[in-house]
Amino acid sequence: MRYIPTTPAEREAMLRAIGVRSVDDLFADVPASVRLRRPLRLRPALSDPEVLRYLAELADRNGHADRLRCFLGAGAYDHFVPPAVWQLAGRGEFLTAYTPYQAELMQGELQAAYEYQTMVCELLGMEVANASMYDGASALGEAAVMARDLTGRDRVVVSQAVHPEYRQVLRTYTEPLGVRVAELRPEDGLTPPAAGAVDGRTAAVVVQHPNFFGCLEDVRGWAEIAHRAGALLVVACADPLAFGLLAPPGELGADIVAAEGQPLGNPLNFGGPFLGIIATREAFVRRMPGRLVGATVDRHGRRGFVLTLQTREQHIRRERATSNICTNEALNALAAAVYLSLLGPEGVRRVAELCVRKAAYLKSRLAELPGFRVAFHAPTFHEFVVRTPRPAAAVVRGMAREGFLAGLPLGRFYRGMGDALLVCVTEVRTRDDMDEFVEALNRVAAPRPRRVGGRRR
Amino acid sequence: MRYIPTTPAEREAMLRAIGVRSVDDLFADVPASVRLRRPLRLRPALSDPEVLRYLAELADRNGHADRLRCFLGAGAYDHFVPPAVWQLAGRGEFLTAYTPYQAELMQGELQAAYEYQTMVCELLGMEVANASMYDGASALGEAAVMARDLTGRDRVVVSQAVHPEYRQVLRTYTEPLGVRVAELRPEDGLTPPAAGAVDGRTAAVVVQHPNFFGCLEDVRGWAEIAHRAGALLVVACADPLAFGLLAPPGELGADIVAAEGQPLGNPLNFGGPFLGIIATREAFVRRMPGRLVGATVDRHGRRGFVLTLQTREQHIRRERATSNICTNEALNALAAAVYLSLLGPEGVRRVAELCVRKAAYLKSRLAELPGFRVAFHAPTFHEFVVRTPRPAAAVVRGMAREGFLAGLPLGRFYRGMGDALLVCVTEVRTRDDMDEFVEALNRVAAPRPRRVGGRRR
Amino acid sequence: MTDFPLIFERSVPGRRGHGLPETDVPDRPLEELVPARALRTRPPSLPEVSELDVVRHYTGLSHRNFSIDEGFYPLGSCTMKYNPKLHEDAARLAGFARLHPYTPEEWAQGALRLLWELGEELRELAGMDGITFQPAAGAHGELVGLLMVRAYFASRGERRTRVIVPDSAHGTNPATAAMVGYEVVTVRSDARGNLDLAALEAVLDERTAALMLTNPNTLGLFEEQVDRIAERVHAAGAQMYLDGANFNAMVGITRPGDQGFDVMHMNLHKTFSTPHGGGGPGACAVAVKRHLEPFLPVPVVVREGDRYGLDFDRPQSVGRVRAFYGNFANLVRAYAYVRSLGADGLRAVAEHAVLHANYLRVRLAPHYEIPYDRVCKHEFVASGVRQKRRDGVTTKDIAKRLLDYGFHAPTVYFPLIVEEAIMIEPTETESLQTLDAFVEAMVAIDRECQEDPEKVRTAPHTTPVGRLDEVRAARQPNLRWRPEG
Amino acid sequence: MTDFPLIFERSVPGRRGHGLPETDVPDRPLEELVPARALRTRPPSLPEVSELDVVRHYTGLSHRNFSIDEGFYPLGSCTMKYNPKLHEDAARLAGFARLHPYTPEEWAQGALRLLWELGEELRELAGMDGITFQPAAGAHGELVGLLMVRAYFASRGERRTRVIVPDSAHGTNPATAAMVGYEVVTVRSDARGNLDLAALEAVLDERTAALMLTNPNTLGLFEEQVDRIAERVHAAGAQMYLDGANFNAMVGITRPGDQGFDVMHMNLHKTFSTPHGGGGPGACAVAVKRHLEPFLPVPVVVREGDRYGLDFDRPQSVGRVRAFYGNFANLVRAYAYVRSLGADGLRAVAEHAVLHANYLRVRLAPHYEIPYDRVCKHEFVASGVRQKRRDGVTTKDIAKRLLDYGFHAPTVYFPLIVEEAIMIEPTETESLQTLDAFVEAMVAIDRECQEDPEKVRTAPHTTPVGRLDEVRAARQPNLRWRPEG
Ligand SMILES: Cc1ncc(COP(=O)(O)O)c(C=O)c1O
Ligand SMILES: Cc1ncc(COP(=O)(O)O)c(C=O)c1O
Repeated sequence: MRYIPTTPAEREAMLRAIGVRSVDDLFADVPASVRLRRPLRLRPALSDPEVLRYLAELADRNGHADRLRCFLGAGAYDHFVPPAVWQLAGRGEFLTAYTPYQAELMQGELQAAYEYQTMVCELLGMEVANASMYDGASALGEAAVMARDLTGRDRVVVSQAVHPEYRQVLRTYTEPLGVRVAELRPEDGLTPPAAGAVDGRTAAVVVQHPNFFGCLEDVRGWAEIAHRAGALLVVACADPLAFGLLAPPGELGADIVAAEGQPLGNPLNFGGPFLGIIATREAFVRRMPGRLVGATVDRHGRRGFVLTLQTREQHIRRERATSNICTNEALNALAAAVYLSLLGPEGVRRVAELCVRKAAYLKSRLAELPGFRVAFHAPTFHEFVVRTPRPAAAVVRGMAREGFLAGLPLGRFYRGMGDALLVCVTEVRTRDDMDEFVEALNRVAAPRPRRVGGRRR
Repeated sequence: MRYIPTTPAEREAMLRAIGVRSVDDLFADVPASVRLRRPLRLRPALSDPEVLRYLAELADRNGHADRLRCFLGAGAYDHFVPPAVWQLAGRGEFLTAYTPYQAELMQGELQAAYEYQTMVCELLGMEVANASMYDGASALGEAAVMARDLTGRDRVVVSQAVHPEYRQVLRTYTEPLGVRVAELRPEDGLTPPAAGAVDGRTAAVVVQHPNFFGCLEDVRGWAEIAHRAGALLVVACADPLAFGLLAPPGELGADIVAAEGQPLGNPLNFGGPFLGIIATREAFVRRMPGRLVGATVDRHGRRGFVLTLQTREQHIRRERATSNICTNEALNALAAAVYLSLLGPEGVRRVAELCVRKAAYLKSRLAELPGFRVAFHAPTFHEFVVRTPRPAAAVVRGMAREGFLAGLPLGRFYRGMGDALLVCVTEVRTRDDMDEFVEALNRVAAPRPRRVGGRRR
Repeated sequence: MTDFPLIFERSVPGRRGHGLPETDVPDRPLEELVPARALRTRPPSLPEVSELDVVRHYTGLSHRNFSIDEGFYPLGSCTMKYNPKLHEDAARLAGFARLHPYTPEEWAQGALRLLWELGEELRELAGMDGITFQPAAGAHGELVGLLMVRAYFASRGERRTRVIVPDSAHGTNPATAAMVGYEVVTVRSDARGNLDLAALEAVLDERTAALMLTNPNTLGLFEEQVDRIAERVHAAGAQMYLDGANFNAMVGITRPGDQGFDVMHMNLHKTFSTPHGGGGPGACAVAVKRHLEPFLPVPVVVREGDRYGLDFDRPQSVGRVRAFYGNFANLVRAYAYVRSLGADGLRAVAEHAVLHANYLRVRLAPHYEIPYDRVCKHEFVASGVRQKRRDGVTTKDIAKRLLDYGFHAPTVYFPLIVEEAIMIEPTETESLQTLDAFVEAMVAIDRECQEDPEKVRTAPHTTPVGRLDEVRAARQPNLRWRPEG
Repeated sequence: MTDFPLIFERSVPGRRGHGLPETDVPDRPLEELVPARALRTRPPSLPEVSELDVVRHYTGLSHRNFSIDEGFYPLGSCTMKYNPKLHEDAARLAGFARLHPYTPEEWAQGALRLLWELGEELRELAGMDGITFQPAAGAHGELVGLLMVRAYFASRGERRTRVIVPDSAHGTNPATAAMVGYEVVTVRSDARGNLDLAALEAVLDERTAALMLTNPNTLGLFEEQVDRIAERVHAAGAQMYLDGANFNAMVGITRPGDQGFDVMHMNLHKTFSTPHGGGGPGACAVAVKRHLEPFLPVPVVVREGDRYGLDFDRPQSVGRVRAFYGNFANLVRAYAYVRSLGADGLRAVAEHAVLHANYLRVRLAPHYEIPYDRVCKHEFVASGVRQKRRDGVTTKDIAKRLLDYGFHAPTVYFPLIVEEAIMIEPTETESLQTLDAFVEAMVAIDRECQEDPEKVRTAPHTTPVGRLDEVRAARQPNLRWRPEG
């Protein structure tokens, strides 16, 4: 049998040692009524080359980012991943290890996590970060629960310029606990700080920065309002590379940051595994969810690392734990650490600056394209919304045939935005890519004579 | 500068420590007349994503074996390479090591080479094998030189059913040493043993088994003839997996085997790196070229491995060395060892049997295809020659458009074989592949009405 | 010996490790693009190192780790089986790894089909009707499962407030119940290691939303009365939730759906062999009976003819527990695994996992206490009480000493109901030779406990660092490096 | 401690490690296909192990190795620089790795274009006109080079029988000359470490086919009179061959073609950073001046417009030294390297390689004899004579002791003209911090030689095995494992 080393002779020897006659005897405790009395109805087993060939065929049917040039972001970003990242993170010693319960044997993973926590703190301007959460959206859900526990309040205010799927997750995590979630409508792509949105029952204000439309929010303004009301400011972020250039949330007054770490060296992977980041103030660390790695010493006084503050966690605290999280995304965090080590301060700034500059170039090109209009006025990072002369979903379909992933049609998430396309430009897009993108858009979506009357705005 | 860690400040510090003012001073010994006084005229440097993108574009222009179904062999074989092979052989510790001159630090590489030598001996039925040569063809060249040195004779007889490129290499290696090479014409795809071909000046008889046409030679017959004349029998082999099923050359009387190890877990790589194998009798070991790894003990009596019998080699013996070889194909040998470990005796037999059975199936299908004719009558391993109704080169071009690498047109190497196609079937080809191959061949090459008269044979 | 340096300690100002491009668009002053006050003023203190520094650092760290690829990992409840290398190549195919989650469906047919087919296979294995792959791990799956239970009762206008959990349950079970707002009621296990049926009956009532059961349970024992338990639970109008962490013991032998479970999660990083990555990522499927299907998270993968799609229009759905669709790369691996094994291979997995565990149990029984010494499933729980009482050596000491013998330790101090618990899960992919070597090590340590207990108490001795001070780590938390000055 | 097992010692009859398919074609008796007498009767004694056994075995062996990825490798003459990870991804692209060498040219345009472009880059770097990539390594390139020299003279009806080689030359130089049927004439080096011009002149005559020169030579010194040497050699009607193993010291600074060389080889696994693989595969280019072009091995890569092809029709060609076109996968790596660095980057390589070597030379000079203590190029040769005479510790002992400090040893006992030679090449990719740590180790060992010489003489102490008995290995050769019985 594939992957089972035991030979028939060994099987017999083991049965003898156990003192039973057959393997069936080992299942005598399974009530007859619940046994499966027929063979499983599964697809036939395949040999190794067949499995690989079939999977390669399936993979080949997908319009991945090496086939379609990717101007799609919206929470999953096509940044350049240096080949060293996964050649190192993918090493068997990391890949096939479990959670480092036996610290002395697992200093590699533990030290890497400690370094990762540091790098995340540095990038976000925060005091502590944990060793990983599932993804940005669930990290936001946990952040809201954390805010509730820290404040003892049960209302959360969230901007609609937060990623729609993150908002959905936020509700899923908080509503069973009796938290009420109120949403704030953005204006011209932004969530202008409004003192009236917050009161003495507000546990947290949640904004995303840069927000889902790519716009830079007034985080400082929200911090003041939230703090004045005794609430916490939770900042969500879908691409922490922004803070290679932008003032980090910690400096803007964020109490908790919930971010998506995929852009830090992790592949698109059709949406997962990604990397949940959660970071906060030191004072809040005992209410944090997830694993934390700390430095300590061994019996000879040498530096070493362990999982720590475990009394927050489910395996100790059970129903009183800060979260139920157990398995997390350690390997993705490791990849992020490798990525950030390779880039360094100059590299993250370079990536962020390239994103801003390139996105600005494309934005200005699209602003000039007949029938297209940049939707919002606020400064943006690497994404922006453009209004299209034909329904955005149709534009996207047409552009795919031209070899582009043109962006995300926002009609799917926002009423009245059927003609809105969220476009992303990262450092891997060249000027040629963008010029060809504009040409293709012009072919695919330019207002056609017969339609002009009805559609122009 | 990419890949140079030295910062400008460090550069200055080093210059100060050396006691010179500038890096230029370090090149004062280069005569002015030979200095390059202009910038290099090279293509502009590219960033990492640009290099990868450009190389991916180039790679994409190639009709590789995942795009065109491969029925092409002729010295390079598309066997299944279990993913574990290169995930292990490609580990940085192996990939970025040098030749194991410091044995105590390099037991990994050395032990693997010792195991590899053993596996090669087992597969070929030989007594000793070295740690690798460049490829099968150059191994054959070295084998012929070795035979000359062992016998003190200066004639080599080689069958024309030996791979034409191997024969070219054989000449290149032997002729400067005054060796005369005579070629034997095959009959019906075989080289029938002929005592008359060999005399008292013959150092070696060289046959390939299975031969270049895929046919099984009478190796035993040749061994008798060669040995009777005091000559050595050198057996070339382009795919040692044949000996998973076939009697190995050692059992058939070979004195030296020169084989191509690419089929043992190594990729096609457009022809290189491949893996040269050379194996011989124990008595001949001191005339072998290349590295040999031997077992020994350390000062505590523990088992360990070292490079040994180095007095054969260029770094000790210089112009009297058995060969000039230094860098070899150690990593490919390691991959072969991993491959053979995964397969085991049952696996190599399985692969060989699948090759034989599948090739036989396709042969019989082609025998029935109008206009086609199997060229030779001898039993074959995984290759055979088929006569095509149109020039084989044209058939191959047409088949590529149908998505197949149809085989090697032999007109390139043999006069009068413009309509001969060397076809290969390995274990990765499915019955569907073959049935579709036959259909496509029928479309591409079937005698067309307007041509039938002139072309049918 | 000096400490292995932190990557920050390798930093040199101005050193670079990347080959990123320069800008190729017209230069505009940055302030035109981003207002000055939104800009960062101080760069993050990330390490400034060369690519070679990074390669050496992480290669070095990898040598200070322990993994399946290096040795035996009998970590109970974690199913540390071999992770086939083929899966890595499969998951890294550009068509999967480079696929954006918002790629239009017609351009993601391969990925969607894979999800559909994997769903079919797992539903058959589970004996269930509906499935989602959204959760990222087992605990996340529990969350999805209980949210569905909650939504189910809400849809029926029932308000149930309690979830019953056995005292042997994994910590994620009660933690999850609490996250969904349930009160947790703990029920004890009986002397045979089964859930105590009478105790269960005593707490089952109309407030009970669900029983969360693990089967085989965390003692490695099959719940012999699972059919009767299901009957009682259903009679009380409650739902049966299976924590499927231990599914490895029963694939192809008995199906949770047939045992009476309404909803279960499968940790694909356990039974289905996706690598653990030093703590994750995992992957998880939650499978349900028909009546719970309307409540599955959005989106659900659907098929029409030979087109595959994502169904978002599910008004009763519990919503989402994460963005996108799940840990897809690991679903590719799980799919490869299921297809490599097929029906016979998967049944053989359960058979051999159980065979190997029982072999170890019997071999270790003379040396270590086995509190519930009956035929186990894929794992069993021994105890260090004998050594503790006799030699003053704790289970923790024994675990640490095992590291010196080249093995990872078993899971210790879990389940909580066994004193000095040593929970051993060998899996089906380990050889008899490895099992025997492990037995020898355990026997040798038992001898050391008697002859040289101090050696065991101060273990490990051969690891890169010695016994670490966990108390200090918790008392004086040092959770990040700080730049000097 | 027990020995690390051989893979054969892990073997268990009947165990399997592969997932190969079953046959899918109609079953026919095997004897119909292959005559019984051609069949194997006894299976080869290959190991019977599981995939997991194999993974553990080779992962374990990898942990008993030493590589650039782990630490400093100052192995003189070997240019152990960093091997960028990007190259690995590039070389493994299916379009390259899965490309059959006999793919019709119109379907191999990408590969051929890469070869063409790499050829253009290297010809410019070398200052040469023609190029081949056929040889698999440096020594193979020497063979090609001398074969071309021989063919050149043959084409002119000249019979020249001797090749001149300096006494400092690498062993492959005389070995190659002998393989091509030449008599080897050795010429000594002068007191400054240059080839002795007078000695050269004394042996140069009409029998001389070529001078094989290494520049910088194996002492790490630039041949200060290379222009005059070339003049004299050419005046004698002979050819100048450059062993380009040390090209790293001069890329972008001075070109062999401009120095007067007619033919050279480049070890792409040195200067152009393709990984050494524990002894290979390497890759090699041989570049020549116009007059030698007709003799290049077949085929030669050619371009017509934007079509690339292989030219086999070269009647004066020396033929072939291997099948197909060269170690293509490494040519992909070398191409990626050249394109990543460009003109400025490559010049910086030479500058920093030389800077680093001189820094080490100056730092070590107080502690170790430096026989030719002048500005060196990318490497320099120190000597252990002082330690040998003073402390009775050999260079070999010092090399072994370095292993305990976490470094690979330099090349020792080469070049042969330096007693107790210690040949140190740091390369441009190592940092100042690493160089300093190496100096510290060398200084510490010098101290140990004086204070505790026995410790050095019995080194290494921390490696997986201690000093190995090489004499026994050679006297009682054990070159393979044998199955028992
Ligand atoms: C019995 C049991 N339940 C639940 C879990 C939680 O699963 P995960 O770690 O995938 O979240 C585990 C894993 O450790 C487990 O063993
Ligand atoms: C100076 C010199 N010449 C020739 C060679 C031989 O090159 P290769 O090992 O690539 O055959 C070497 C490599 O060790 C060398 O250092």
